[in-house]
Amino acid sequence: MSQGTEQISAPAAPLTMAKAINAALSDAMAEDDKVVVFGEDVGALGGVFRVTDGLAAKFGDERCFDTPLAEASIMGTAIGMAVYGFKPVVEMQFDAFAYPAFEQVFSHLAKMRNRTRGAVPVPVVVRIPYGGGIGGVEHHSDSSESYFAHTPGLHVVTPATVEDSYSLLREAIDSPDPVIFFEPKRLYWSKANVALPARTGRIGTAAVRRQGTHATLVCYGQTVPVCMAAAEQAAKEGIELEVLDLRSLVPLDDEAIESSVGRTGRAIVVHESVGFGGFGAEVAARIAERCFYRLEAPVTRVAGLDIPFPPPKYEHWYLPDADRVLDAVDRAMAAG
Amino acid sequence: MSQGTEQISAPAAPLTMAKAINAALSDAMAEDDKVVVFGEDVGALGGVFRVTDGLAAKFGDERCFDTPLAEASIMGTAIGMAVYGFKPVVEMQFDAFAYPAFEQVFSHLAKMRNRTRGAVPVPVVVRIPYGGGIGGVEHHSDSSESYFAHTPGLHVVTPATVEDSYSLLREAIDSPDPVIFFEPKRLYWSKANVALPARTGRIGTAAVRRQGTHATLVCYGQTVPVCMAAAEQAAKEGIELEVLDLRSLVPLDDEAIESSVGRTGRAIVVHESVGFGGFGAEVAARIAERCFYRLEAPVTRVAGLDIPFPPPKYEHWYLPDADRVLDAVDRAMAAG
Amino acid sequence: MTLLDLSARDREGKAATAVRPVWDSEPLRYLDEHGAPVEGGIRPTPALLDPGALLRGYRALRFARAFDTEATNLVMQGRLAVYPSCRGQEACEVAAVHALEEQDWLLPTYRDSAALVLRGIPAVDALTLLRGTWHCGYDPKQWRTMPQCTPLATQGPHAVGLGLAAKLAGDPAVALCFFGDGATSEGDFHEAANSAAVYQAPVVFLVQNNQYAISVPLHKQTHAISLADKASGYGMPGIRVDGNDLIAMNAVLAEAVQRARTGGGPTLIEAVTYRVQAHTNADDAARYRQSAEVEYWRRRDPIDRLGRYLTARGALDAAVEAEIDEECERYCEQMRAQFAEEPSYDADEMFEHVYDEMTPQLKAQREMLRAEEAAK
Amino acid sequence: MTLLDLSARDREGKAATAVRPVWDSEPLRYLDEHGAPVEGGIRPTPALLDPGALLRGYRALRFARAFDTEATNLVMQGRLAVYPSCRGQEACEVAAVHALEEQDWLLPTYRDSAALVLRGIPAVDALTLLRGTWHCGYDPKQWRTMPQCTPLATQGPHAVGLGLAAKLAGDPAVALCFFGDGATSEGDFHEAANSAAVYQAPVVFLVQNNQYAISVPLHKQTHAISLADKASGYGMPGIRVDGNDLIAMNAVLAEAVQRARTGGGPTLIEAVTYRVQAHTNADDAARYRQSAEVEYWRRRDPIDRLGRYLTARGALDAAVEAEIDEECERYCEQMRAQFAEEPSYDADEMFEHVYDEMTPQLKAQREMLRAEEAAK
Ligand SMILES: Cc1ncc(C[n+]2csc(CCOP(=O)(O)OP(=O)(O)O)c2C)c(N)n1
Ligand SMILES: Cc1ncc(C[n+]2csc(CCOP(=O)(O)OP(=O)(O)O)c2C)c(N)n1
Ligand SMILES: [Mg+2]
Ligand SMILES: [Mg+2]
Repeated sequence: MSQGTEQISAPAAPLTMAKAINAALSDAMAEDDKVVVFGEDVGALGGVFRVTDGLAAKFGDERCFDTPLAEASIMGTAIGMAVYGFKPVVEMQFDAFAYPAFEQVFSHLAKMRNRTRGAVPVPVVVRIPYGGGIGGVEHHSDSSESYFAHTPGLHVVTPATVEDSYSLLREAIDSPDPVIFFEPKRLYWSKANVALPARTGRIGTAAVRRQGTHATLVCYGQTVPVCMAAAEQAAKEGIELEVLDLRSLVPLDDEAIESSVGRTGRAIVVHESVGFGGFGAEVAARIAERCFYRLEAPVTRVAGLDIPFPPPKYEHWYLPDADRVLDAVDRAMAAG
Repeated sequence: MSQGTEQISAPAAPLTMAKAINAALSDAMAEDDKVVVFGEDVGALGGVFRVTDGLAAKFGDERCFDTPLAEASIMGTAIGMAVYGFKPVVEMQFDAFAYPAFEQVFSHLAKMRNRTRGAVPVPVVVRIPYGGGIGGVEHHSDSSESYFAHTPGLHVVTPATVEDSYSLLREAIDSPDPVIFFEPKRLYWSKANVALPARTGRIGTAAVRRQGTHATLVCYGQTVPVCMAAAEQAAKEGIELEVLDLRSLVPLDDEAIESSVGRTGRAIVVHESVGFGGFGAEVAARIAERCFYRLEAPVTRVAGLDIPFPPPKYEHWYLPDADRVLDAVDRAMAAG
Repeated sequence: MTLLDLSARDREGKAATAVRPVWDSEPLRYLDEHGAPVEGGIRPTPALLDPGALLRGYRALRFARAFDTEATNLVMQGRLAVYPSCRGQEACEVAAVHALEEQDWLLPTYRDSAALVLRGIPAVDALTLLRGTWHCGYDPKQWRTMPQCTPLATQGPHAVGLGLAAKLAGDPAVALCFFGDGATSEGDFHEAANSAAVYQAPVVFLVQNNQYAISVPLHKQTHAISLADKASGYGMPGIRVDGNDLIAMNAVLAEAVQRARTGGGPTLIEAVTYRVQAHTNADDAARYRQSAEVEYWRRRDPIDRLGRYLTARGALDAAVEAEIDEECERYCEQMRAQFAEEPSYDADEMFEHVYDEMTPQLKAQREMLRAEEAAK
Repeated sequence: MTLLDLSARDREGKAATAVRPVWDSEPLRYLDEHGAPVEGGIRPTPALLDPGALLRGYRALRFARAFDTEATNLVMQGRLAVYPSCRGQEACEVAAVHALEEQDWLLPTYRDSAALVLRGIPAVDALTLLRGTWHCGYDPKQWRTMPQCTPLATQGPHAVGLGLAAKLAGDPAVALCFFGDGATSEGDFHEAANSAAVYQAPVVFLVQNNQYAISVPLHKQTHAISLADKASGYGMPGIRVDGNDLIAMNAVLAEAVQRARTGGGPTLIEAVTYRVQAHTNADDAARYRQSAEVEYWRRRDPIDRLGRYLTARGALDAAVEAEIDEECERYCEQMRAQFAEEPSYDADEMFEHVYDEMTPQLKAQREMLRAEEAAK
């Protein structure tokens, strides 16, 4: 299942993450004509990040189309279409612009299967470009995964590598359950040499990106390259960090986490969204409970600050970087 | 600050929580004519739980009024009125019916002060009856506090006692910041002998409801009486549990938690909302990190199941009860 | 069909849909409050006035009333957790169900339990939500009927999705979506109506304007005189009809469904009716309305009205009434019997439908619960 | 004011507001595309045609264009993070600001930076959001101008709240809220408009229909011919006006503001205009529209149009133009100078405005950051 220690940005890379996601959509649409893509500006424009580029031209505007500007309606329309037998893949243009669709997600998308005793699954994929680091003005850099992960009935997935972005999206489209697919927008232009169609393992499985013995960095999405950089730096000082990319927040790969932290005895959970009440709290609490007797240091979290995402000129202070991760590693190494 | 070990339901009790909240609204409106109350059915009907009973009659329908059925608009109207200088107290009829207002909460209510460098505080109080245990059909028993607690800029408060329901609401209305005020609807009819106006301490302070030495039960809202019952039962077996009522989720009273768990060495976090990614994860993660060297057992959580809130006939299985808490206590006592 | 004065226009390539504004008109009707054809009323096609069809409609009205009354009894006996009655609104329930074919989708709210049983769903399954034994007790795909929707107006976008799906699939299926008057104030109503019009999706938006949203009267919900006025903003026909006049309801719905089915896009219908009971059994309507108002509307009862019309035409007599009485009584007896027994509940089921495949975390929680039960 | 043909009606005690449907009419205008009074156009009051006032309007248009052009330069030079241009829409910006008095509130979107500077806000403060130096750079209370709103239509309910507050306080203040055409599809637009009408709040909803929402053209946003048609559903006047005709814009806004101020409730105005530039500098409009379309609209430029009108009337000549040129150039030079310097940023500030009083947790995080900075 694991992808081993694939380089996150291979030097002479022909494929960006944005292109890999585009290929995943295109391949899924070609294979199954029930797959439809819609959202704001996904048609002629190809999306503000060009992720849906060319799909309308290739598959026609009944398979890939622009919607009116109404996120709740986009989400609800997807639900209705899924009930009818389609597999809608909808785009929320930016993280914060999924908020108007929350009622549809919480009250219907997440619950429809359960409400109907399994009679009505709603295999909708919701693509959400998320996170900061691109100099976006307010509302363009939120990380909202914690809201979704706390809502039973949803799968929550986020790739960190080009290969995973293709594979996890294909898995998401194949899934009979609704999947919230978080696209780390800062990594849209990261590149790798990837042979498509790639499949890197099921939703619900984490991947060790780098093996290590002293401590485990648990991360996902945008913080995976950050942790890789931190691990590389630490290695120079003789500290071998294991980097565990969760890939899937729900379901969570407890086994992979436990197995890694059980070995290293130290864990630092790293994510970009607000730390307080964030997804990292769940991971940290689980580790602290499940690995209690094997921990040599407190589980610490390196996360976004507990503030609204700051303006572009301030975001470098907000975003967890390798230095901040290494500070936490230092504290963990000093302990126990 | 602490309320000591006040009984949660005094036997010959003249005042219900619903009435205490009503009194808090009425007193605040009488003291400050900028306080206005609005929402769905809060006028002539007095709210579906009668919490706003009599306010329209007493203060006129410019101070307490029914709105059109539109939660985003209710929230946004409150924001606009607060900017103008009013102190709106709005009611979301049930937990799940606050979801349509999430964009207004996340993108504006929580952020307005920060966006404007402090120039525009928005002292809005959002009252949300929450939680299960009243036999409500779907969408009427959600606990959504974790979504709000993860959103910087909001205070999140929930009373567990009649006295606190009055006092915390007065504090919330006095606050220059937006406060999400969660009303444990199962406790609306709990009673206590309370002399009003009561003030039980600032937002941000927890209260020890029962002193104990063997383990700390950290709880809030609807699980406080559950933990009190568990503690009473445990006491019969010689186990003295400390019951810490958080009262305020944001800001969180780290000191009170640390001081209690530091003493007892064991912590069980108890809440009703979905456990996974829930607020208890934050509390548990903090305890595990901050009290690492003083813990004699893993911090465990007793929370709602990771499922959509079940139908009335099933909810007794979902809701954390004293037995489930005591099972966790047993595990904690067995450890270490 | 030339039932309605739809002034066709085509400008800038738009489909011709918008109609004259309706806010200055009385609701469309065929029968006056005494059950006589009203002067200047609509002129339904002969098929819509066929006595056999109308008698079928009358039976359905009576059946709906009997069901609603029995459900009200059941809630008082503690057999249901809560019950929102549709008493007085039966013509809307019946007309909606009768307007649909099997392949069409119905999107009911919590108040439309009568529509569920009219569509054929067994009462125990239809009332599962309100009984509290599960969220939805029937298979929505089998009945082409979505689960009853509680979060107001959120079913609107689902109707758009179902309609759009049918359109894309080339199926002649239509989605008919119920709303209350209060729900029209919600953003989801607007987004759904607007999107449906843009997609020209085969959707019928049927607003039962029963004058109240719990305690809030219509004039606090809209400043317009008619809810159907919203239609022109979406570029779709908007019809205001007497919701207590089954003949008018049938006519208006037949046209709207036909238009949707044949590619003519969505229609917004405001059915003017009245919620005779309190919001639910838990509500106390005396707090916010006068009994004189209720009396006014009781005189406009949809069943009496059609009954008098059919009696005057010789299509209904005491013998038929007695037959219907008996049918209804048999059905209600059966309901009582079915609800007398408490079904058994399986805690495991709570975990089974959250995902297609149970997560390891849910399996662990199921085990915890099993252990707890075993320890009891 | 008898500018518009408002057919007053009063039925069932409702305030008289609804007007004739506008979808079958051309937008209201005074000037044709060549700057000559159009036949059958509106008949503004003499005050609205006062040459002095119009010259002031012309100056403001020129100033708005200069500001917009300079901001566009600044973004190309990397001085702004992003800039959504209002080129071609200046008449809307100017008319809106000129219609308001000091106590009135303006609710701008990200596209309305020109309105901010027209209201008097210094350019550096107005462009703070787009420069990325803070979210909002001016004091909204000082300027009675809310922060520019990005989540579409969410400012609508704020306008309702401000208007309702003014009404309850007995103040004669009005809230004027900008929207784009795309934003009218959002639920918040609907909820705001409907609530404002119910409350009869003093709000003016001004939709700049610039034909696009990023790449999505109007016909994918609505199936109605006019966005103003939505007004009748809310029971408020709906006006469709030529948004590139300052005289018509002034007239329509003066009336709507006056109605709001005197207790007549809200108005919905659709200003038909065009977004001449791409959505922002980051957008590539060639992907979704033809240059011929842009050319068509350039010929309807709001500045040229009023300029020709004033020139023909002798109120504008080369000397005045030169004077305006110079004024604009001075302003832009000042802007360039102000933006040449990078301000300094204080990381501490991120923590200072989250709450009135910093929480212990935020204090700890501020300390962490200070320590990190110190270690660098
Ligand atoms: C989003 C949302 N907000 C609030 C409620 C609570 N609620 C349930 S029914 C109701 C009134 C609905 O009125 P209307 O739409 O007229 O339908 P009716 O009950 O009259 O059939 C309210 C406010 C809800 N169910 N959903
Ligand atoms: C709720 C929300 N959804 C999506 C977006 C992303 N977005 C920003 S501008 C825009 C187009 C808006 O079009 P319109 O309302 O016509 O205004 P214009 O930009 O033309 O002035 C979109 C989709 C957003 N800002 N907010
Ligand atoms: Mg109603
Ligand atoms: Mg636009």
